[in-house]
Amino acid sequence: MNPHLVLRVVSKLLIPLIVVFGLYVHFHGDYSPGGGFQAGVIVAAAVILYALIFGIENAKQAVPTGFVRFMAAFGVLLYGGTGVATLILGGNFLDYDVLHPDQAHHTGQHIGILLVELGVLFTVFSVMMAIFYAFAGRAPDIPEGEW
Amino acid sequence: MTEFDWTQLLDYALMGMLLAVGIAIVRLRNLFAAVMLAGVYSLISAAWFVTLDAVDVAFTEAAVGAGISTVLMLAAMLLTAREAEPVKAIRHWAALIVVSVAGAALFYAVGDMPVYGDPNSPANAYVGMDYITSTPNDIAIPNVVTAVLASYRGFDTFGEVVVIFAAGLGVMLLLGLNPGKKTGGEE
Amino acid sequence: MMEWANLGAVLAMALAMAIMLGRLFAGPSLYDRVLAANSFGTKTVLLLLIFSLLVGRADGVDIALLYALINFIATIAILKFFRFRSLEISLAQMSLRRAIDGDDD
Amino acid sequence: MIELLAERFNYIIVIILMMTGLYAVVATGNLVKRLVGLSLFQTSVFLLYITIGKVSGGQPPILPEYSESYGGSNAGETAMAAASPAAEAAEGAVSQGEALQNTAEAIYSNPLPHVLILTAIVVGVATLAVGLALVVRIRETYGTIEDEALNQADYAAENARRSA
Amino acid sequence: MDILLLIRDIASIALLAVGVLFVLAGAIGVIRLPDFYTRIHAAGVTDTLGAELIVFALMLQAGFTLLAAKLLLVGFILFLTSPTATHAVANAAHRAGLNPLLSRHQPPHPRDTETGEKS
Repeated sequence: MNPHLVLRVVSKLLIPLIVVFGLYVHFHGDYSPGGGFQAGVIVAAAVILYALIFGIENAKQAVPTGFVRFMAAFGVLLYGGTGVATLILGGNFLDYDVLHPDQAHHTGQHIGILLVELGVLFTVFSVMMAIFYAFAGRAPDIPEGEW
Repeated sequence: MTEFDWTQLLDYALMGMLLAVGIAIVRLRNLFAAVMLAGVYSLISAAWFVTLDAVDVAFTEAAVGAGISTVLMLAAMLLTAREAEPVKAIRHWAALIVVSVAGAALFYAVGDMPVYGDPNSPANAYVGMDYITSTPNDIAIPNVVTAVLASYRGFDTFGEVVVIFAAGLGVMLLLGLNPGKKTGGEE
Repeated sequence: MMEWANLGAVLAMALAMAIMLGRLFAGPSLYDRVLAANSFGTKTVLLLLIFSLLVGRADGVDIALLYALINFIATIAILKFFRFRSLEISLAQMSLRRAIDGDDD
Repeated sequence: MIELLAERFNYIIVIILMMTGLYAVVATGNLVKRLVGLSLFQTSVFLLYITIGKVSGGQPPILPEYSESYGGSNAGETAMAAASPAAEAAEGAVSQGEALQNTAEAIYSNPLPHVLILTAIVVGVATLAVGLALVVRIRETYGTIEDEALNQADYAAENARRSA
Repeated sequence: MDILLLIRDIASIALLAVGVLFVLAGAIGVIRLPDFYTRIHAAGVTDTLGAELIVFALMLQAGFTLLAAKLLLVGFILFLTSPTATHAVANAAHRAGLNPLLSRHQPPHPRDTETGEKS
C-alpha cells in the first residue's frame, strides 16, 4: 500500500479549498483584509503544495513555465495599462474615477482597484511560482555524507 | 484607559515568545531548525500584528513568512549546506561590540519616540488619519488599506510590483526557470 | 462573564504556545521539532480564533483559516525536504523507487 | 525612567530583535544563516512601523460595511454616510468584546504603515529569493558558503593568477 | 429568551474549558513525555479534539452568522490537516529509523543504538 495515500487524499481535498480561499481573499479584499498581494501568495502556496505532493513535473504541467513567465510580465503590464488607460481617458495616471461615468458610487474606483489588484495578483503569483521552480528544479549536489 | 486592558497580557506573552525565538534562531547551528524557527517567528509576529490591528499585514506575513519564505529557505538550504560553522570567538565578541554600540545608540533615542498607542503622535496625527476620513467620500470601499494601497498610493504600489517582477527576473536569470536535471553543478 | 472566559482561554493558548516553544528549542531530534512546530501552529490558530471573538472582529477568523492551511503546507514541506532531500521526486514516485532500490535508509 | 520605558516597551522589543538580527548578520559566516538574520532584522522593522501606527483602543482600519448603499441601486452618497452607523450597530450585536473596551466612537489605527509594510513584506521575500539564488550560485562555484572559506578560495585563485 | 442565552453561554464556557484543558494537557505531555512516539500521542490526539471543542464553543458564541460558517470551515480544515500532519511526521520518523524508547530503566538494546536517528 502506498504510505502517502493519506497525504495525497487530504491534499487533493485541500488544494481546491486553498485556491478558492485565495480567490475569496482577492475579490473580497475591498471589504475585509486581503488583496492581490495576499491572494497571489496563497494561490502560489496551493500550487507549491501540489508540487510537493505530486512532483515538480506534474506541477509544471498544471502551471507551465511559459505561462509563469508570461503572467509575471502581464501583471505589471495590466497595472501599468490601467494607468495609461486613465491617462488616455483624460485623468491623471492611475486616477480611476474616469474609468466609469458613475461618479456617485465611485464605480470607476472599484473597477480600477479591481484591475490593479488583478495585476498585482498575476505578478505576485507568477513570481512566487518562478522562484519556486527555479529553486526546486535544481538537483542538489551535496554529498550524502554531509547529511 | 482607567481600567487595565487585559488583552495587553497577550501582547506581552507574544513579545516574550518573539524574543525567545529570535535569540534561539541566532544560537542554533542546525540550519533546518533555524529555518523552521524562522517560520515560527513570523507566525508569532503575525499573531502580534493581529493584536496590533494590522490584519492585512498579518495576512501577508502569515502567507509569506510561514509559507513561501520557509519553503524557499529550505529549498536554498538543500542546495547549499545543512549545518552552519560555529562562530569564532573573535567574531562573536566583535559582533557583540557592534551590536551593543548600535543598540545603545538606538536605546538612547527611545526616549524621544512617541508613546505606544498615542493617537497624537506625528505618525498618527496627520496624513494617515486623513485617509480614514476621506476614504468613504473618495473611494467608497470599507477596507482603507486596500483603498490606500491601490488608489491613493497606486503609483507607489506600481513601483513595488515592478520591484517584485525585477526580483523574479533576477532569480530566473541566476538560476534559470526551467533547469534541466544535469545543471546541478557537475558541468 | 463570556469575555473573561475567552480571555482566560486566550492566555491559556499563549501558555500552551510557550510550552510548545520549549520542545521546539530542546527537541532532541528534528521530528520532535517538526511536531512541536505543527502543534504550535494549531495553537496559534486557536489563539487567533478566540482573540477575534474576544475583541469582536470577524477579520481574525480569516487569518486563522489561512494559518491552518499554511501551517499544513509548511509541515509537509519541512518533512519532505528533510526526508527526500529533493523537490524533484514526488512522494508517489518515491515509494515506487524505494520498492525498486530497496529500503536503503 | 521606568515609566518612560514602560510606555515605550514596543521600541525596546524592536531594538532587541533588531540587534539579534544584526548579530546574526555580523557574526555568522554562513550565508544562509545571514539571510535568516536579515529576515529577522526585516521583521523587526515591520514591527516598528506597525507598533508606531497602533492607536490605543483602536480597531483595524476597515470601516463598517455600508452594504445597504451597494444593494440599493439609487441610493446616493448621503445614504451611504447615514447607513454606516446603523451597520456599525448591527455589527456590534456580533461583537462580544465591546464591554471590555467601551469606545463610544470608533477609533481606527493608522492605515498608512500597514500599506507600506504590506508591500514591503512581499518585496522582502522576493529580494530574499534573489539573495538565496546568489548563495546557491556561490555554492555551485566555490563549493562552500562560509565566508572565510570563500575569501581563502579567492586569495588562492588570485595568487595562482599572479604567479602564472 | 434570557435563559436560553444563559444556557448557551454556559455550554460555550464548558466546551471552551474542556477544550483548553485538552490543549494544555497535550502541551504538557509534549514537554514531559520521554520520547518522540509518546509525544506524538500527546500532540496529535489532544490537539485535534481540543481544537474542535474550542471551535464549537466559539460557534456557539457566534450564533447563526457568517462568522459561524467560517469557524466551521476552520474546524473542518483543522480536522483534516492536524491528523494528517501528525501522521506524516510519525511516518517520516518511522521510515527514517527513529526507534521508540521501549524502556526507561534499562539501557537500550545494542541494535537500537546503532540505527538511531542520524540527524
